[in-house]
Amino acid sequence: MSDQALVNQPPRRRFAAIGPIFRRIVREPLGAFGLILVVIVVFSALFADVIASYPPTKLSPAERFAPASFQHLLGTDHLGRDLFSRVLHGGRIALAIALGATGLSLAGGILLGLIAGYGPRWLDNLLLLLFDAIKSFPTVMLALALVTLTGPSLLAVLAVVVLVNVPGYARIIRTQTLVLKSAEHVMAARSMGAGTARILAVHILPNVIGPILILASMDIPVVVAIEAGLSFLGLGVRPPLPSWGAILNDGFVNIRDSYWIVVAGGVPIILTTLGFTFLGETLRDVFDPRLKRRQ
Amino acid sequence: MLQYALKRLGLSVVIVSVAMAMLFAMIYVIPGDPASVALGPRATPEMVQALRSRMGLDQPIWVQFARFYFSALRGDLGIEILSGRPVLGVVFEQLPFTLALIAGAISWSVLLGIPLGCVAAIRRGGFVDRVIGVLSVAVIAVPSFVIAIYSLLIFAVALQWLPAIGAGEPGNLGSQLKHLILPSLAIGVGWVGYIARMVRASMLETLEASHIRTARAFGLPESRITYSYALRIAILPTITLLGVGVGTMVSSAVFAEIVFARPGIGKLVYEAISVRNYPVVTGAVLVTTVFFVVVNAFADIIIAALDPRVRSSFS
Amino acid sequence: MTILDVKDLSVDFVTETGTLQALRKVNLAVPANRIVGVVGESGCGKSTLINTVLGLLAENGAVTSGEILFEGQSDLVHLDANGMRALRGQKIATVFQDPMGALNPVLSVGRQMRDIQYRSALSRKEKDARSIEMLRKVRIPDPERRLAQFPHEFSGGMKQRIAIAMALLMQPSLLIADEPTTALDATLEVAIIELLKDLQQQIGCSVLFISHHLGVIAELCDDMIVMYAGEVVEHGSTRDIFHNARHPYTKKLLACDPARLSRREPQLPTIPGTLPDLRDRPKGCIFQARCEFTDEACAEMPPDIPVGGAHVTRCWHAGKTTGARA
Amino acid sequence: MTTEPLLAVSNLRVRFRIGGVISALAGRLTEIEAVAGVGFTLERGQTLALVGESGSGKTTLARAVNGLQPAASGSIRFEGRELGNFSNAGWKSLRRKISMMFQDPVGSLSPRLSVRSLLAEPFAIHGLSGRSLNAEVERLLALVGLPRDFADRYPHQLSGGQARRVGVARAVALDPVLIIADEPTAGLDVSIQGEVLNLLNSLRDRMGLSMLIITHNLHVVRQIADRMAVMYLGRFVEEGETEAIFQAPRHPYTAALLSANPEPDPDKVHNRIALPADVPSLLDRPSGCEFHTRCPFAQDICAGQVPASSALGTSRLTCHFPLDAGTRAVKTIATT
Repeated sequence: MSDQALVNQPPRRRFAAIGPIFRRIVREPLGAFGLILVVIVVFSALFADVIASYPPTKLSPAERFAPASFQHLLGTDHLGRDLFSRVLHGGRIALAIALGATGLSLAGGILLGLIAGYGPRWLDNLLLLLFDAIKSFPTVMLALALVTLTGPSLLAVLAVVVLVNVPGYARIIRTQTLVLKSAEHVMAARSMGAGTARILAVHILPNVIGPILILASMDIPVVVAIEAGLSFLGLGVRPPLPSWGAILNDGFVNIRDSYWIVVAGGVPIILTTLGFTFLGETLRDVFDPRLKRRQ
Repeated sequence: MLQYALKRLGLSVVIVSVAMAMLFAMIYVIPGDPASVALGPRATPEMVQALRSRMGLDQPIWVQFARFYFSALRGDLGIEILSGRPVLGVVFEQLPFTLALIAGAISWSVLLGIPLGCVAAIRRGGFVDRVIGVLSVAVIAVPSFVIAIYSLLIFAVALQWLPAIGAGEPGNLGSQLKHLILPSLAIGVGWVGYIARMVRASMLETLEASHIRTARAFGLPESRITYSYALRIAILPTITLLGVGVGTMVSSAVFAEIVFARPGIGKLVYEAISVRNYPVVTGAVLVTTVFFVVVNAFADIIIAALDPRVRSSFS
Repeated sequence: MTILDVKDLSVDFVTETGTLQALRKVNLAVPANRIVGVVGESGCGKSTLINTVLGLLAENGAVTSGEILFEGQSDLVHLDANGMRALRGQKIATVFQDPMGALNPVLSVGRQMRDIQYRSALSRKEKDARSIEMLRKVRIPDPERRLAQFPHEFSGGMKQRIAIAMALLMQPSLLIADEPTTALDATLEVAIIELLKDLQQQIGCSVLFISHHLGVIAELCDDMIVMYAGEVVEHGSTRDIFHNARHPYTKKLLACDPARLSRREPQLPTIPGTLPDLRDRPKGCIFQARCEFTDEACAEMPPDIPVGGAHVTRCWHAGKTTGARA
Repeated sequence: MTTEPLLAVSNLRVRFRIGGVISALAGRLTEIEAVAGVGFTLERGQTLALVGESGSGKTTLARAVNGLQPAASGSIRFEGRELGNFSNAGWKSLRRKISMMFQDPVGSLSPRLSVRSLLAEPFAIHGLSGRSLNAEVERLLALVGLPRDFADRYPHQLSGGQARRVGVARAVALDPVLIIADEPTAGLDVSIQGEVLNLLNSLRDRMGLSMLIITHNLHVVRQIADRMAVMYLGRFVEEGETEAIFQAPRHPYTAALLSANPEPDPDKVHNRIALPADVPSLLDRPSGCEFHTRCPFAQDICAGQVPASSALGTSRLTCHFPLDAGTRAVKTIATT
């Protein structure tokens, strides 16, 4: 049956143009919803300076704890800073960290995964042991330990996120590489005399990179959550800088009388993580439905 | 089977050792040594030097590591800087609170997640499946500390249905359980989603297997196929997932303990940081790491015991 | 009596690229106590045929016409799920191709054989005794002990024997065997064939045996059916078809089998051309694009033309093709 | 050069490690011998078929000849040179001369590469991109009878037969002297099998290739191979000219394999040599003649003494009691 269906198919490129993929994402209600949220978040982060009417760190002691109003769309915090503008600027930091950390962990994960999967057995075992060891630290505990030494900083957050994410990607790449290493098309390339670099670049990497990119896109909300969480604990962004986690912390301290601060800090986190997750899920279903099982 | 269990536990010992080496390397590599961190910026060089030699920091690195490693094996994680009590005792005092929290979270996720996943798999493609699907994704996406803060705001501050802070009166089980509801739900709700999705996916995969087709071809009732032929296989990945999940739950517990002002390891470490009580931080990290590694080993061993394929390959 | 009578059966699949006509006006009959072989190359619709008979069509598939009569009465196409389930395993049993995956990996063989007898009032002990007797019949050594074992503890050939034992456990009147020997080595293959032949005579059931291996069909089957692109192009007794094939496709297929050649040939026969696209089925004869007899008549779909006895072929030129070897 | 055969393999052994450190400490067998002392020669222009049931070691043997699987001991000489002595550069040039085709027609093509890139790859690997690659691709497609526009297809858009043709085209791209083909017709319908065999036969004649064919399909062997070797548990039990073996198999295992082939003739009376029991495990090789546990003609000596390899006519075989020439499948034994 399926064989037959393939036989008479006209030649078609595996990755069609962006257009049809976009249409398929939008056709799914969740995908469309996710896409809209992501566009809003990215847009407001990019143009934070233009949209916001106040600088995010400007103090105005006269307006402390002001509820939402036309002057201050989301109200003000305990120092009288405009929460709307802090939220917009906080989005910049959240996205920058998310993209940067995900990109770095991807690069590291792919490299180590290929080495572990295609390299000698002892190196594979050693790397696996390292991955397992890193994975055995609870993320936040590791972050707490690191920050105790370095003091709170964005760099520390970045380092923790990359450190805990690399093993996950590397393991997936390694498993796939191991499977492909003995696959017939790779054996065929070896039998033709292809070198290691060629085999990795032409015959293995293109076949493992798709799924990992989709998985990474689904990790963006996780990184947003880690950054916000660490900033909430006061371990990430340093005080004057706006961060959603820091806003949440400001609000948490005053939760009994100024509820709008936690709302201002938390809602963007929820919208961002939901948006990226819904979009990522839809992307995965469109590109590679088999991946669903690996979750 | 026994051989597998021993092998798996042996591996755990190796993993913990490597993790300890990494922790040690981190302390060693990062500028700013523990002694000056502990004493704070106002310490004089003489004070730092004194503490350094008391902590053994003037020894060669491998001597330091060997000392660190072997004293940890004996259960000696050092002395708490402020009170002078052994770190292990301080950590173990807080551990039960965190364990209760995690146990609560696991209960939520298993009791809600497995049935929801089954229902979604059986009604696949239907309205119920879609609703469960969207809700699962949503609760997975939203970070647990945001859920913690908002549930505190809604149920404890605004509605005042449940207590906001603390772990309940000692000795009063009812009060303790009441105090456990919100924080454990905040940690566990995401895992309800994870488990539901995992059970659904692995149910669907198992239902497609050719032995299920055989069972259908023999006219077995659909209920028997679902619950005794498919679920038995589909449930196995859940155990692995929960094993791995315990690590994330420990992280979430840090937030839950701070938000709900509950005693526990997370709160202990968080407070230790502000006074630079470094031995407590390392001790707590080690204890939670060991806990996580052991839980994972047991998850694997349980799976091996439940799956005859694995069971007999090691007998 | 005819155990299975398929009349005018058509099945469509709805796919993303259009409706795929998997079976077109399929007619076939399995008489009592006979072994009927179904032969055809990949994409001919063998699997769809079995799944339709068993009521296990995929969700995107549907019967668009025809009926499937079982033991002369129940129309399997319109039977509800419960009625179908009452037949499966009891009256109609199946052995599938893949012996590795056909058994549940986490349940013991004994448990699975006991479960099949769930409708019987026998005690657990009696059920096990029947299982043991059946395992002995399929020549599993030491069946009492092996009942407690799990599928992975058996070799591939043994698993296929167990699958056969399970299928025959309830003394079905029809056994459907879907390429049961394809995954096995040649020496195991002949052993399974001989076993099937033996058991069929002992139990007295009918067998619908699907295979792409002409030799296996010739050795095992009384009657045979040749399928091409979702149609039964020829059916008759095995002897009729092997000695006097009338459909051009059958002739070509038989000629292609290297097993017929007793010496090395410089040029092996082939069937030029490809299968038609089943989403855009040609009007008229399904084989016209690859056939040397094609003329205007072939633009219309041929009926099933009797060519002597029970031998029937779906070809306008059945008269011309006689004797001529492709 | 003239006296040296193209390929000479002697006493080749390939071992696989199984189990880990713990089983080694427990004193359990940690190695299996998948190829256990095989020797043969292949002349230029000749085709040798390796035949055997699954697990007989035929694929491992083929991979060892091509250096994809390291040999534990023994010698492989290609064009008179010992493979073990080859430098890296030597290996690379060797891979131009020996090309290999793998079992799965579609799976042995890299899924993300177009047919054009697949066919151009051998040239790229061996630094021959100076030639007009497009012209080469078109030449190769024409050679295996595929239309030009197939160059832009991807493997998943090919049928099994078409993918196999692409595999053949790639295998002959650099004018090799030896082609190793692992189950070249497996999974293909009979009408397609014929096409592939015709293609291989005609290319062999035109290009003067030698071929080493691995298959379990005896009919394929008869249509393509000059000589055949029957493998059992990693050893040759019988080797000789294909037609001679088909006419009169001398080893009982060969005879059993040949008789286990159902023929497309409903009136054929089969005198089968049925083989009781399963193939023994490589972990637990039988004593003496390793076939004695399943051999219908086994006698006491077979279990106790390893038969020597002996020459009979054009064949070599290892058996204490070879079947008489001319009498094929003399005895019929009930399976029970």
